[in-house]
Amino acid sequence: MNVVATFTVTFTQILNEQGDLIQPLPDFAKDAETLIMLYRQMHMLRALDARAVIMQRTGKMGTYPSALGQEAVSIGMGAAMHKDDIFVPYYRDQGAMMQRGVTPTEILNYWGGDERASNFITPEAKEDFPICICISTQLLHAAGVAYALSLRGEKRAVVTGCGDGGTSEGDFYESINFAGAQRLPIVYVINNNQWAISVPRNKQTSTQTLAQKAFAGGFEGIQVDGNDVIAVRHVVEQALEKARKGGGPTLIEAITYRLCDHTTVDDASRYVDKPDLDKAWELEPFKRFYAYLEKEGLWDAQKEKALQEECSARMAEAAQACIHTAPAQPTDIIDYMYETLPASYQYQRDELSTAKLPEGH
Amino acid sequence: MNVVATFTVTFTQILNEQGDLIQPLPDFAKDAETLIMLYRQMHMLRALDARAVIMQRTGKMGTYPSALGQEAVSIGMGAAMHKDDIFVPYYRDQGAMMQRGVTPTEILNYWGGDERASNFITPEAKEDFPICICISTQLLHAAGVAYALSLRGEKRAVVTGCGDGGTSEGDFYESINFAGAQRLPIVYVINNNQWAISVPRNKQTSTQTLAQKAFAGGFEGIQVDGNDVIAVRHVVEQALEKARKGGGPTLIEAITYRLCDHTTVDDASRYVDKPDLDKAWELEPFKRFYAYLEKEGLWDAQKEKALQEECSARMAEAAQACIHTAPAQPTDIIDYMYETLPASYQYQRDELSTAKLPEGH
Amino acid sequence: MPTITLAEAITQALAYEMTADNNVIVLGEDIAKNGGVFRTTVGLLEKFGEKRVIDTPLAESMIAGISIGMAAQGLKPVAEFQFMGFIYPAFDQIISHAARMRNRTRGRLSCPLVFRAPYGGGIHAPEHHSESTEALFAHIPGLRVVIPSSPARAYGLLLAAIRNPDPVLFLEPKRIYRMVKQDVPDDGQALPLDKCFVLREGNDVTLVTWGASTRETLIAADTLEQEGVSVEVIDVATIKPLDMETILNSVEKTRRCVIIHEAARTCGLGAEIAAQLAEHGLMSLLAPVQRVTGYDTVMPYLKLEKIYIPSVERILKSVQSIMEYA
Amino acid sequence: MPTITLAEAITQALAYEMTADNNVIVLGEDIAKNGGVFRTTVGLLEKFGEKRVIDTPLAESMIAGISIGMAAQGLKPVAEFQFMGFIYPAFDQIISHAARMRNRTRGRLSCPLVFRAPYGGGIHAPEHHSESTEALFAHIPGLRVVIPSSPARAYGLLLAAIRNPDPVLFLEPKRIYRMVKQDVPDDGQALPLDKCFVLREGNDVTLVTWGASTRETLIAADTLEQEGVSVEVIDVATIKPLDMETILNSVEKTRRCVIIHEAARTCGLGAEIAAQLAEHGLMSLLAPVQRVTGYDTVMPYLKLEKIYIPSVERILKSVQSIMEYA
Ligand SMILES: Cc1ncc(C[n+]2csc(CCOP(=O)(O)OP(=O)(O)O)c2C)c(N)n1
Ligand SMILES: Cc1ncc(C[n+]2csc(CCOP(=O)(O)OP(=O)(O)O)c2C)c(N)n1
Ligand SMILES: [Mg+2]
Ligand SMILES: [Mg+2]
Repeated sequence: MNVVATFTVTFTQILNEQGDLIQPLPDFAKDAETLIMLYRQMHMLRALDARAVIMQRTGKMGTYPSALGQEAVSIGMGAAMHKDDIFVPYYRDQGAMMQRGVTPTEILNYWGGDERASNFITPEAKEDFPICICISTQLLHAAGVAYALSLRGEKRAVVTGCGDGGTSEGDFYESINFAGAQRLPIVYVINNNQWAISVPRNKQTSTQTLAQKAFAGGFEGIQVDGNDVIAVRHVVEQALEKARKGGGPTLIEAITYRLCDHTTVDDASRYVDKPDLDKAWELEPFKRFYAYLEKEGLWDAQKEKALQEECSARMAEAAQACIHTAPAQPTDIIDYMYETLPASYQYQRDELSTAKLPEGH
Repeated sequence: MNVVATFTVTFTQILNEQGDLIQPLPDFAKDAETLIMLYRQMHMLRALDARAVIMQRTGKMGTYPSALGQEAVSIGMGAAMHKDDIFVPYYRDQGAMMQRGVTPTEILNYWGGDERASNFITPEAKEDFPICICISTQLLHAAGVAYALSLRGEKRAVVTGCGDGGTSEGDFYESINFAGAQRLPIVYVINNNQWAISVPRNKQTSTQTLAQKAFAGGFEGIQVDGNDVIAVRHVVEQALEKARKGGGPTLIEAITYRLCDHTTVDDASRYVDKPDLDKAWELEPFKRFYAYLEKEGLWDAQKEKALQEECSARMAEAAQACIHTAPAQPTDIIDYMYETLPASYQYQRDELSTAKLPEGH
Repeated sequence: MPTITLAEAITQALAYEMTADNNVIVLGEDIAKNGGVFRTTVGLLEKFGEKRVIDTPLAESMIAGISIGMAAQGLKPVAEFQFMGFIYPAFDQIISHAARMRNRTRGRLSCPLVFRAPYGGGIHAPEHHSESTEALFAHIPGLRVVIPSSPARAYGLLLAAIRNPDPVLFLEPKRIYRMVKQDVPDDGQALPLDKCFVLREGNDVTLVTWGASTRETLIAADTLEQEGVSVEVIDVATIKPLDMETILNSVEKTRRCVIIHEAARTCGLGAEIAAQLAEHGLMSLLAPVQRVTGYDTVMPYLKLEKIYIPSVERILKSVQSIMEYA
Repeated sequence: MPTITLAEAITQALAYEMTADNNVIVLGEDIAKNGGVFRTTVGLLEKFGEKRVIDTPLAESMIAGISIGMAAQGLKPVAEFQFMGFIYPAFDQIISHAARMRNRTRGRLSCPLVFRAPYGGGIHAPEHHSESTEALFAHIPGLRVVIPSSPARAYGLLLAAIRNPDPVLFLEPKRIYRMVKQDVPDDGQALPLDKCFVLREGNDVTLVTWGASTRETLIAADTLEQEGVSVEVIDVATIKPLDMETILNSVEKTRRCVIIHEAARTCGLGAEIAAQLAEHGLMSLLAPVQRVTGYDTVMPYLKLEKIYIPSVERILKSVQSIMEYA
């Protein structure tokens, strides 16, 4: 019995929960503006989510999945990307989507039930994928995109991701296996927020880490503190560098906690224990970052208040824009099924063109 | 960056390619009769395959997947099982199926295109699954069976398997992940014969081993020399013991080589390099076992000849029985779709009951 | 006795049968601790324990595949897919294995299991949460496909489905999960799995439907009755196997038929019903067989979903147009 | 010019379009080095290299899923499923994503791709190698489903499929892969994707079919002609979208129709055609619309497969029975 192969999983944290540096800062984090921009984006995300939840409670929005507590994952990941990289998100990635140029109004319109919101108006996001509802199916699309980039010899990479629950799907595995086999320029970021709706991480899989699942795809899997935006951005940036240089895929498990209900139609108090939740609040990503910025003399309560107000105002505006978006046409529901509507469906379009918009419009 | 988890893959070989012991013998292998029985079963399998190929060439058989070169995997695995364990085979597991009591005639009838052959006549095999054509789908059935055993608190285990190619399917992963999560009594045996039809193992996945895929399911994955029947039986036996005791699943990668065409409708010379094939023949499982048995004074050329003749005769008999199996009834094709045929399909059964059997019967 | 909703009738049937038969187990995503995202499995974990009420990992092919293994071992799994839109990863396991195991083994192994899924649109949910692709499964030999449209039928049909020795796809019209309440005695009485239900008798036209569309169909029937058109309404309920006898008998009487379903029109189940009318009922038909259906497009997101779902107005228009034939 | 088989016409079309358009790539299991288990991709690896001719890992959902990503990037993947029986693990990717990406993004991203699969029975292959479940896909909005039945149509329709800006499922009737040879000029001429082909004109009855069943249908038509029945034969070819106009026009003339397909009867495509006849052609029909189809059971293993596949005899019997109506 010989040992023929050995694998290890590492964990990276830069800023601990007290806001102390426990690792040297990566270069980008030596720049005050960059740090503040990250913090700002985290606040924008929190404000967007808060606004969306209010809208939903008042009947102006469909089901909405907040990223409360997981802002450092989305924002660190989005910040690490180059403009010309391609993003293939999952449904809780609105933070990174905004960084990519998707507008808050589009995000609200999407969850408000308007397909037009995935026809992103920002040219920068035009190759990015829309929100994907079917868990982990997008990971295969991402691998296909990465294949196209590599076929054309472009120095670009793909970022994609899913939740802890998403790692149980066959498509997750088929994607990492293909990406490994073809050494594709792709980075998988797993938002391990400990819950898949009501199912806790440890019922999802008995693996010690989610990162080690990468070993089944034949490449590196690492853990990062998902409440530490500096660490997240750092490891994603490194993985992207590697990917663009032909070093193949990386899987990053970002460890965080879902501080909210799964979506606005969920009630997490049914299954999350209060003490666990309280503990998780102590680790959440804003507090430590604020503490660090404050220690560095970059931030204070007044700036915090101003930023919160700004974000809140920005999202109130977005909400207004969403509410006042002109209604779509009934014929829209058939006009985009095919590039050219087959003649045999024309009578259906004719019928739709006389349909009345439902009340509420 | 801390290391938080470490994993290793081991490789087990007991009898090397010269037929020398390089590890102490496991207990079962100290018994001469047991060894000879294993050797005999390997010969039966080789003879069955040879007969099936002849039948196919002469138009008396459908497509057939021979296990040439991989006899030690099937036979070692089958021998390790207890009678009341449950076997959920893949399509190249006819060796173990025979050990479980499925008759050679049934196997020939199955590949000859007769569903009745999966209604095993041997009571011992009555809980075993039939041959599964859809790659790796059976691995989920096996996990479900294991769940049932564990729910009822039975001290039984399940053996299932697939090929190297089969490890690329989502179902493979979903099965190991569930088995790991529930700590099920199940052993996965991967017949790594280096080819999935024409696709070589290294195009299937970039992992260093297939065994390490178990780490994505949260349990042990090991390699074994799949040309060493003693080693295969030994590691499967150990894994089954562990499983029956509640120790959870094990994945065993048995490394061997497909010395034949994928099936009788394939032509491996299109894609297998002759030198590689020649090299593989030197490692195949009979030669070393013969050498060992001979050194131990348990075997000689005369016994070999007699055994070969016996096996060949046995399979010729099975072929005759197959050819003379009474034809099935046309109504059989609808009578087993439901326990009770719904009234609305009765007219179809009536039509079938007047159908003429196709020529050749 | 308090009246219950369709959703509660599901829970009641599950609890009844789990008590009566130890082999019945339920499994799926979020069905144990959380009681299901539609609360249809609420209370089962507490009553029957986590070995029989299983929160599975998030993997639909797995849910179907392990159910097959369990069923072959004599358990009777009732597996939930969280929404019909997430059943497709399990499609292979359902149609290639669950539906075939009995035939493949000539009766040696079988799959006495139920796959449940909330189905249909109209609840303002995101994409993929509003699927009505029952026709896909109605094409598959070896399956049964059952769709209740009232609390009482949900209870009786689910009991029948669990007791059935073969695989049953049980689709629950989620739009009417809580729309109506009914007295549903918890008496363990199953309903037949091979019969349509005539919800209302009439002489001038037969409206054939199932699932949530029974609601709009019955409303349309009321309106038509006021206009002097006597309407027969049939709830197909078990769409595979299909009880055409009831439908043909009705159309022989009314000589006109409109089929209403929410699914996309092309190759929907309405086609099969109309085809059988063209084959076996041609001579009784006075008027073209019409279908009032979803469009050949995907269910739109919530802002436009009402445009997609067959409305009372569309049903009325269709009936009015064929009443012109006499 | 040497005549070629249907299988060779596939290869010829692939090679033509890969030469003409660098964005076309082919992928699948065993399609590169081995040239495909049916040899339909033979020679492409040598001509176009392993970046454009990809032997993928053994995973069908992956094959479909990566094709979607590639297509969204402007490539035109032509992905092969080794047999139609192995397409189901990819069902979710095909129907939930390939078919919807354009609609979901209101035209921003699209999926110009082709999914190819050999389909149908009758080649003495094992279980799952004989599927005819085209109707499942014909129900799915956003897809096109195309089935050639001659070398020339295989060539022209495959070119059209690859050039089509939306996803096309291209099903190749493997039973007739090598049955007929034809002159097929390699001229890059595509055929229309929205038209039935009238294979033979006649006045007394319309036989509607597609795929390998065109063979038995044409033989039956010959026999009938000798018996004095004038038969029109239509090869539907593109089954989604469905060119009912050609079929309705034909039935208006012949006033009788039999639909022939190998798939299981219930909810097969024959149902949709018959339903549209019941809706739009009712007044021209002299006789019930009949369907000669596979039974509502799975394709038997090879010993009994001939019993399942619609035979010339069954077609004749059906036509003879409806000729009695006048
Ligand atoms: C294929 C599929 N199955 C089920 C669902 C329903 N569903 C939506 S979110 C969710 C849980 C996902 O958990 P996780 O992957 O951990 O992501 P998180 O929501 O926690 O970010 C489930 C089961 C779905 N959307 N898609
Ligand atoms: C789901 C599915 N996809 C494709 C096939 C066609 N097929 C049959 S065997 C095979 C290769 C399998 O290779 P491997 O798993 O290594 O097993 P081996 O045949 O080498 O024992 C393929 C692609 C299939 N049977 N099932
Ligand atoms: Mg989660
Ligand atoms: Mg292999």
